[in-house]
Amino acid sequence: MDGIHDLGGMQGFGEISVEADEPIFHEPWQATAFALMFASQVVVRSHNVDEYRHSIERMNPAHYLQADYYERVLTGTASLLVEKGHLSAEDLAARAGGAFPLSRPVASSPMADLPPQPEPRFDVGDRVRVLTIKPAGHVRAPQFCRGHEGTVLHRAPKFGFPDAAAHGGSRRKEHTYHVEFASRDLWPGEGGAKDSVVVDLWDSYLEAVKK
Amino acid sequence: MDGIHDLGGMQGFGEISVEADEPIFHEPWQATAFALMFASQVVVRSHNVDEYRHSIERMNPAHYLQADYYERVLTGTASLLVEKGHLSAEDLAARAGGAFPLSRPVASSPMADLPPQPEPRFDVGDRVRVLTIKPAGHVRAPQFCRGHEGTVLHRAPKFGFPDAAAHGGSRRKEHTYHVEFASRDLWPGEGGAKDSVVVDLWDSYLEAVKK
Amino acid sequence: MKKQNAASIEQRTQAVRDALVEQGLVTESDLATFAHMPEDWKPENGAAVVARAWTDPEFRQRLLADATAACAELGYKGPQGEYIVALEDTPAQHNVIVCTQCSCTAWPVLGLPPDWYKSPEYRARVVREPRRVLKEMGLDLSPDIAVRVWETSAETRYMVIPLRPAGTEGFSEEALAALVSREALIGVAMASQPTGQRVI
Amino acid sequence: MKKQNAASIEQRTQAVRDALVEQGLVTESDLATFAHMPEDWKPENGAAVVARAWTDPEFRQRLLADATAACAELGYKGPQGEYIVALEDTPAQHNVIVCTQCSCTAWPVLGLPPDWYKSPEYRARVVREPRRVLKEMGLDLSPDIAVRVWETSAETRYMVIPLRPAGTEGFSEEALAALVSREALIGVAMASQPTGQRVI
Repeated sequence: MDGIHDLGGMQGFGEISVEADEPIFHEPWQATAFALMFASQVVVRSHNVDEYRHSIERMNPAHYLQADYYERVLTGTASLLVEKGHLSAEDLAARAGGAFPLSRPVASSPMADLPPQPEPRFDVGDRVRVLTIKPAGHVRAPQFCRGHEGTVLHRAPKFGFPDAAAHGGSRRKEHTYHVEFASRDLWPGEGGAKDSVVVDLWDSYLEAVKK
Repeated sequence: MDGIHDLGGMQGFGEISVEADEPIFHEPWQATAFALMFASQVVVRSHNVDEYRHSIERMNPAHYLQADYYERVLTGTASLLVEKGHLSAEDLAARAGGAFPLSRPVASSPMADLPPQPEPRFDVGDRVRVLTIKPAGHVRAPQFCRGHEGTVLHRAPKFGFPDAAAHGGSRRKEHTYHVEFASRDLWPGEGGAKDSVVVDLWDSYLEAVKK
Repeated sequence: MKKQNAASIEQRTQAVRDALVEQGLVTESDLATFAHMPEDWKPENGAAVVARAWTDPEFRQRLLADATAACAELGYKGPQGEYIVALEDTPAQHNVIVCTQCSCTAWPVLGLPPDWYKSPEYRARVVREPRRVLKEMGLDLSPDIAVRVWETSAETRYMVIPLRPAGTEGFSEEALAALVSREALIGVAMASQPTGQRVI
Repeated sequence: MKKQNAASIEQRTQAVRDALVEQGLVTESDLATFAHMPEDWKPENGAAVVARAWTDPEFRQRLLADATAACAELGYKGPQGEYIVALEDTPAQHNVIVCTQCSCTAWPVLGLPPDWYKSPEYRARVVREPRRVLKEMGLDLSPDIAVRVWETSAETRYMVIPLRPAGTEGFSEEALAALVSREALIGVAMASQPTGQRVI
């Protein structure tokens, strides 16, 4: 989905502040939220990591941007626990003593129609182009690289295709590629001449560039 | 700027709720904010409307999304009054009795390098393409139509070119065009076959499509 | 932005007001004038324009050719009304207006825009999924009807001329205008059907 | 979302915890285990990997060829470390890591990511204006040095091998590791220069 989570290249954000000697967690509830996230996936087995990432993406955009990271973790986890029938939204709100904002529903047609690519189609050095797909569900090709051409630097092992895994599609694994894009091409007039962005992209997201 | 204000097509937003018999203003401060916005431009003559629109665009994105419309009006107005030297940020915070969040600064190179187009280059029926510019300042070609082709439905009179007006560029006026884009082209696989989006675009933002 | 430390919006508004007034940059009277100005801008103005167009073919022609001048004939002009274009619905085409980047509207004939028009929800969604948005808002359009979404990205300010409802033959302009809501002038609703009681 | 009506995040977290535990879906013990698990994941692990690579050419080769296995040699493996790739800085090329869409990180060698790495500011900006971001963070790179930004969009988890600082000849692995911060492993800082006092 072209959601608020897909932040790469959005302008208007300010300085980055680094906290010296930052603790693992600042507040006890953050450790609990992390543990609940983990337990929901590996103990309750309520959902997989792709569903979890997408659940966070489905948060109300205003909530997403103002929330602490672990508030996103908790909201994404709680939303799926409710959607999968383990918990009820009413019970959560009653226990919390106030509104419990959850993520919005999955889109009705969340996946782009991309044929599986069980065999790797690209080699190191190949020129590839990212498809200009705009699926309404989970997709891990950031908008900033869609439609752009890059060069394959490395072929990684096969990993589960996230769009399918997030939306109950048939299980499939595909190689991912580290594809290098010239910054000047992604951000005309801005990027340094020598600079580049390398994006890790599943085979299905790519097409060959005709030579 | 590719900022949070450029919302067209962003996914993840929920239902639209219409309030029956909505009043002009819900709260007295909203009427005051509106009056301050107006007075700053026509009485104080602190800034023009393009600077004003851009000032709102420069709000912290999380603040922008969670703010009431008139909070954006007030923040954009107050930021410019401070930037233009009419008010001081410290005085405002002291008077308000707490933090007074203002907009972030204008980018260092806010304008794309677009030659002025004093004469209209396009006619009704012409096919045009929106340039794939990505200026860091004020620009009124929404991202969703950049790079897309459309058809000129109407040529409007000349209006001040907003990018220049917002950034102290030399005054220039250009015709704008109502350009119709097929929804299927803007949103592949989603838009209705008969549907379209018409965007009102300054001459400088466009190039002719070779026939 | 640390929201918890921010002064309330009422306090912040008062701070700007006080600072400007104390420095003599604006007067209380200026602010009172501007705060009350929107009372003249209202959707009833646009509704009157539509009703006139429905009943006066020559006015309709003038409205379609130059809506700024036609609206001014009825006394409707002013800020954000410098270049108005009227969009006439047909049985084959429905028009709907948005401003995705801020919230531009033809103030003199539509009034200041309502909250829903200014919401991120409407601005983000209606250009991409207009039929779903309209359906949620109560307007379920046939796939046979083309939807044109008009993005107010420059200085043109639009108003929609909705289809005249059936069964309104002989209605007065006033009775017809009462059928045209702000939502109909933006294009997220049709003109209302006349109620059982015939108004003339 | 009406923020003013929402329960506090502490209350919401407790609500999920209580609901799961009361239904027997998870135990208190499970949650304690997972809450403490991140204590084993820390940037000191990545720093030890870097120090070993700086001092052991054969390990460096193994790290560049298969970082997952090389990190496991030192005992660093686990969730979010299933496929680690090490990015070696050179005098001509600087590497920096981001995850624009969420906040993926190589937990076993970098630890859970710090707040700045998870912030919208870093995620939005570093792919578009890496030099400005790095300069703001204290790292002003010469235009002669190419910057490669690595976006963690799939399952590869990256770590940067920064340049070994000059003047560290003969340093022990422990002393070298102390020069490598979490920020250096992500690529927003260089390895620290050794202080005046020589540590062996």
